[in-house]
Amino acid sequence: MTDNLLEAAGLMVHYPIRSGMVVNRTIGHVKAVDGVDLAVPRGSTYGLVGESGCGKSTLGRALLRLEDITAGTVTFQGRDITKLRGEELRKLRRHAQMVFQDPMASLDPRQSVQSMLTEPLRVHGLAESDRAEFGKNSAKAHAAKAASMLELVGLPRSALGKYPHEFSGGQRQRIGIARAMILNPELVIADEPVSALDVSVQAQVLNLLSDLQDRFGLTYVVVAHDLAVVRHISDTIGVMYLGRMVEEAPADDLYREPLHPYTTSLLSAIPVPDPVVEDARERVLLDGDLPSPANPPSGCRFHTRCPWRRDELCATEDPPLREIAPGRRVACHWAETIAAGRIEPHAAAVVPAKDAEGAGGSATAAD
Amino acid sequence: MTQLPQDAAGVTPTERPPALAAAMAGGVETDEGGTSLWTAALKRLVRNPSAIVGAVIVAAFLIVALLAPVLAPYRPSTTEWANQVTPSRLPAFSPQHPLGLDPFGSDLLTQLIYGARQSLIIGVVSTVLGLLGGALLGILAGAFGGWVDTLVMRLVDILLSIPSLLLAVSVAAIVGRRPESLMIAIAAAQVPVFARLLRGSMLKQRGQDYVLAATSLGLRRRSVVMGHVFPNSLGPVIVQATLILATAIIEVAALSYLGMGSPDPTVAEWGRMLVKAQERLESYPHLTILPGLCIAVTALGFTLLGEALREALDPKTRK
Amino acid sequence: MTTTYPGVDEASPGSRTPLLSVRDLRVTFGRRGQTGFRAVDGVSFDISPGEVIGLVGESGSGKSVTSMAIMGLLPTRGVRVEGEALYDGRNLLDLSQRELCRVRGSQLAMVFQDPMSSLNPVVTVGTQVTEVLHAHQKLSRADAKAEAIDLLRRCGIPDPGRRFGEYPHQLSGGMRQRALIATALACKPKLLICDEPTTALDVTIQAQVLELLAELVSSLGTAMVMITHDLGVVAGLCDRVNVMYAGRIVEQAPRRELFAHPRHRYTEGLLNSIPRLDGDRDEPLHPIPGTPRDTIGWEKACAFAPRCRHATDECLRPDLELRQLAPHHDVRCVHPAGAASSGATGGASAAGRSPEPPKERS
Amino acid sequence: MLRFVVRRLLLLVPVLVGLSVLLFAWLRALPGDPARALLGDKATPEAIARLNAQYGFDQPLIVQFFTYVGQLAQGNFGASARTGEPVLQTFLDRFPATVELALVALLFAIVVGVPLGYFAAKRAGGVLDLFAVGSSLLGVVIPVFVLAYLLKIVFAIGLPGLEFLAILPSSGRQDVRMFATHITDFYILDGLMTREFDAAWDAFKHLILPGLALGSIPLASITRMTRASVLEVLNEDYIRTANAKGLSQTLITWRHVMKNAMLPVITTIGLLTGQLLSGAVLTESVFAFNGIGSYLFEAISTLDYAVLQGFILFIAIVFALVNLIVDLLYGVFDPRMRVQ
Repeated sequence: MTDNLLEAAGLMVHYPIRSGMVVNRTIGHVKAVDGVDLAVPRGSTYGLVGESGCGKSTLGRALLRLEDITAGTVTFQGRDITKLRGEELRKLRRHAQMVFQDPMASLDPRQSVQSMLTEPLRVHGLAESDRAEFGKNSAKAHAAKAASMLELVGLPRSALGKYPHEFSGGQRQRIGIARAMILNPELVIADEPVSALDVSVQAQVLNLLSDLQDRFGLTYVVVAHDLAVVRHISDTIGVMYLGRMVEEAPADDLYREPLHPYTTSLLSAIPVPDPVVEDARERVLLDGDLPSPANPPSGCRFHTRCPWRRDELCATEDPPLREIAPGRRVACHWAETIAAGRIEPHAAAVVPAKDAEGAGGSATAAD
Repeated sequence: MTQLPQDAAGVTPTERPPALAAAMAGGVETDEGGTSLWTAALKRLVRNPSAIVGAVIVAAFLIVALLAPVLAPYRPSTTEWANQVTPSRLPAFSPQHPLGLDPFGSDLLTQLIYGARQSLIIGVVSTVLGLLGGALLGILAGAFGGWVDTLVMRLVDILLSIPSLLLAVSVAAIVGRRPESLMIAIAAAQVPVFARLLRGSMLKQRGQDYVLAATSLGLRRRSVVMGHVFPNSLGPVIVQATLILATAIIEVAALSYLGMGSPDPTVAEWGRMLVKAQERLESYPHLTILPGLCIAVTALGFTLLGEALREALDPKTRK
Repeated sequence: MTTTYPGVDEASPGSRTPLLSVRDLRVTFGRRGQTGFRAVDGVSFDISPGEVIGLVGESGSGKSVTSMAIMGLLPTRGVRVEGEALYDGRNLLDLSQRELCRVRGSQLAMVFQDPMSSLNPVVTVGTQVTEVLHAHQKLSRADAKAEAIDLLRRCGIPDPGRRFGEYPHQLSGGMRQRALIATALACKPKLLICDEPTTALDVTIQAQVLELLAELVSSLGTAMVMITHDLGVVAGLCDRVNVMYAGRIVEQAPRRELFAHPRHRYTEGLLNSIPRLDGDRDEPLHPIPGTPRDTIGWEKACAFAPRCRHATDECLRPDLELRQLAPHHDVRCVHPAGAASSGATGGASAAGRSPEPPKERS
Repeated sequence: MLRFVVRRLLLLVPVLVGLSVLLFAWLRALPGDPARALLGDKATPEAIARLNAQYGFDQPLIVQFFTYVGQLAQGNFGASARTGEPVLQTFLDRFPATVELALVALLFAIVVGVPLGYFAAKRAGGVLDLFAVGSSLLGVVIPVFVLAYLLKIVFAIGLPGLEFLAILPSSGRQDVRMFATHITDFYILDGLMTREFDAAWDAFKHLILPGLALGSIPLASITRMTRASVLEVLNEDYIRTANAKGLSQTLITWRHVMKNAMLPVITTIGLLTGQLLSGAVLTESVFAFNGIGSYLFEAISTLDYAVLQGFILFIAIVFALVNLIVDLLYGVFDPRMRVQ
């Protein structure tokens, strides 16, 4: 807890639902993010996972003040940035940047790569650390920095004169990354950085992100729905469900021992590209669909779909996110009891393994 | 600066065998390029036959309009041959007057050529005025938002519910019968159209990720709007402006028909010529047909060009 | 270092008469007079009754176009389809529109990727199920309704009686995909083609839908072609897997064989480039360089050569053939993985990781 | 449903308030003093004084405005400078004629435009498409009064040598020798209701030429909108689904293509109201057709501003009501838009 670059406490983002033909009235709120605490140590990667509608992207944008914050605080570099406005907020952008999901949509289609990369420099100037190499702020220095940044993300210098539509998805994402990194920020929030890319290209971008992190000592918050991707790149993972953080754990522990029933179901739903594993594992299937974030269920938000649901507490008490082991936080009344194996999931939710005896068992055991 | 490991760089695998590299040179992406979206749209445009037809008509129209003093055999609106015209009789075509005379005793060919000039002036001026007015309202609404937006857009809605011809008539009534009143009237009728279009287009762009990206880069709001939102919203406006040039030419004719045109009956203006000739339609149909044809062909040219532009600029047709 | 699995569940594909036999399928897009773009370039495969096969590839590999060509769903203008798709002794590609209508929906059915846009928004869910029943079976209105409600129930839609009269926008994404599956299976087709059926869905919903599909096809004895970019989906579901690249099948193998011994460099590369949930986090990813766009035409060389770490000048062979490297395991590659000639395989073979099933509590 | 209608009607209130502000500003902006502008040049001093008193044009502006709005609210849209008749009464008397004409024009446009647009889209790029797009452009680029004149010359008056084509009446709503009974002032409907079928037929014949001329405006829009919309729907995933189900082409066309493709066309028809009414001004004058269009035409030519002012107000209300009906219709066709 000593050196957290970014912290959030009780963060809420509610969108008003408006209705009415003559006068718009607010008739309710979509509670996209509804009370989230998190801390991101300097130089680490924090992964946010969850399914669509869980509020992970909204949270990512709210951390950068790109969403209006309803309640709670965001602290960046030890400073409360929740209330920053105007110039001060703009200056903050030098230090905290964003990489977007859809590289086509997030690049202005009428802007050349050169103009795209130098635009942040024109606004904020070269970073202090770059002055030595590129000299004083000038169009020439900016262009030189842009070219070197482009090289760093693995694109040829000739790309400077081109336009977004002339690149493939992976190349566009590299441009998006170059744009985010050109100011030498400390924090980069990446919202689904690879989900729009082809499978064979995803790894290139993931490796690029890791390499840049090592090189510049960056701090990342990576938002993604693909738990395998998040697990690969993150040190700590937060699992979100309906605007809440339901579990937070070091990346290795989360897969080895998920504590929240939702995490368990999520893990078991993700297909693994290995028939042996696939055939040998037992699945937990969730009931039905995600409830509406405008009208979340009472008590534990997950209780309507939870295979471990109990009659006591679940529907009535809202479980707090509590630390039950070092570095492991979970929002479930029964986490310890479930971990100890004293509560079983409802039978209907469990799909037995194809190879009950584990045909591949001998093979896997050999490793 | 050193390069990252080749995995991350990705594009070029380390060492490629020579023959393979040579084979790839043709098939794999080359370094040419740098075509902006405008250039790409232009390329699509020249491949569209109806765009070519439209462009040729528009170009011919522009040439005739701009070079009218050179092309026309006589000066416009001269009634020096009025003595040859009687209420029941117009002189036939002659070498001096290849298309004959109009009912006021002017040379018809000259009048038609100068009519192009008149149409161009009215069309361009009214479109530019309408565009400026609409852009002002649209940006006002888009920039301030809130109740200003509501107020402006409600006003625009009301104006849109009045047919443009009537709007033009109402404005012309205020301006009075002056030579420029037609332009002002037609421009005024286009203001709400442009305002609605530009605001809608800007609103759509404002929701795009790249605008969020620009904000997240720390750009000032003004730079975000003027540097990103506005240029990207222009496509539909350009299309509309082209189409409105066609509408303006037709609307001038309609306003002339309603008696709203210039007070001078001999002025070389297609709509007016058409209307004035209608009483002689049965005996001298060419007096109606020729200016009618000029209007229709010019309007067709701008419409074809506008529709082709719409297709070329449509993001859906981009690959 | 590698492990072999006994081929118990891998019935040899040639042992039965295939239900559908695709031979040298080619699809070319382009206007007359221009050199067209060949999206599918000589694809051949067989499906036996009741078998589940996978068609795996990235965007642009031609996997979707293959399925659309078989179903006769490609537009007639600007597209040329050649080759054969033999079903029940007839070439599906030669059928008239009328004959095609009789086969589609009753013998062959299809489930599409996007359940949001694949259902007609202005027609009730019920009608969209019953219309396929009416088209292929003589059923009274009441019988069709009863049958449709039963179908919806079997596809896991709660309260099917009410859902029958509702419109697609009133259903969630998962429910819509279930409704689409219900329409596809309404006439108990012999073959179901699923084109990325779960890509638009969340993982937990994807798991539900995949489970449903697996259950339905095995109970109905329907054969299934699963088209996907997700190797994970294929791993748990398919008997045999075809990997496609740039319009051709580059590797064909039974599922366990394929994942245990990927022979084509592309397959191997794919497996090494995706982070695995159960993998070692410190193991770096080994991406395939370049993008699917960087390709040479098959008529000149191996289309994957520009991105392949093992490419040599020998790869410049026109129209490389599929070679059988092991029983039922065909590969279109000059330097297949696992062969003696290529020692340096970039370090990470499939066995480099330790597959470890998630901890089960029971 | 009822709540929706009431809400939409309530929404008309701010529109009318805004419009009356605009109209008031317009009246004040007219050259000369407003009483003279409204009454025309030949007005007597007494008449001007009377109008000044009625509208309070000698009072402060804000009082004037409220007096004006008060007059409008009482249904007093003013009186024609030419005839002295109350504007609203004249509109109401003549409105059925224009509605009848507009409906015939619209019917023609829909019956011709929708199939034309559909087949153009089905064979996009083909000869039929070229024809459809071309002819729809003609409706845009030929001024409607020119087309009206051409039709009148050919089919009513007769060109030399082509007299046999001139088989339709050239003007009016009905032959004056008909002595038909009029109940609703929709002449065709009247004829059918009173079983005077010859009267109905005659009224219809009078509607053909103006209907064709006026119909050219919506025909262009409807053809193009149908074409664009069908093209878009044909590319939708659900059409592919329908094909994959093995449904017949007829079923796909009607249930899947047209049901969706007609939605934007319905909206277009609502928005065409304004264009139809201003087209009616031009068409009715050519055919001496006794509707509000020809009334307005006379008013414009004689600078009868009271009529113009009343007409604008009237049209705005009609426009709003037509679009309300269109929106309700939309709910019938599109379940997503249905009001709960």
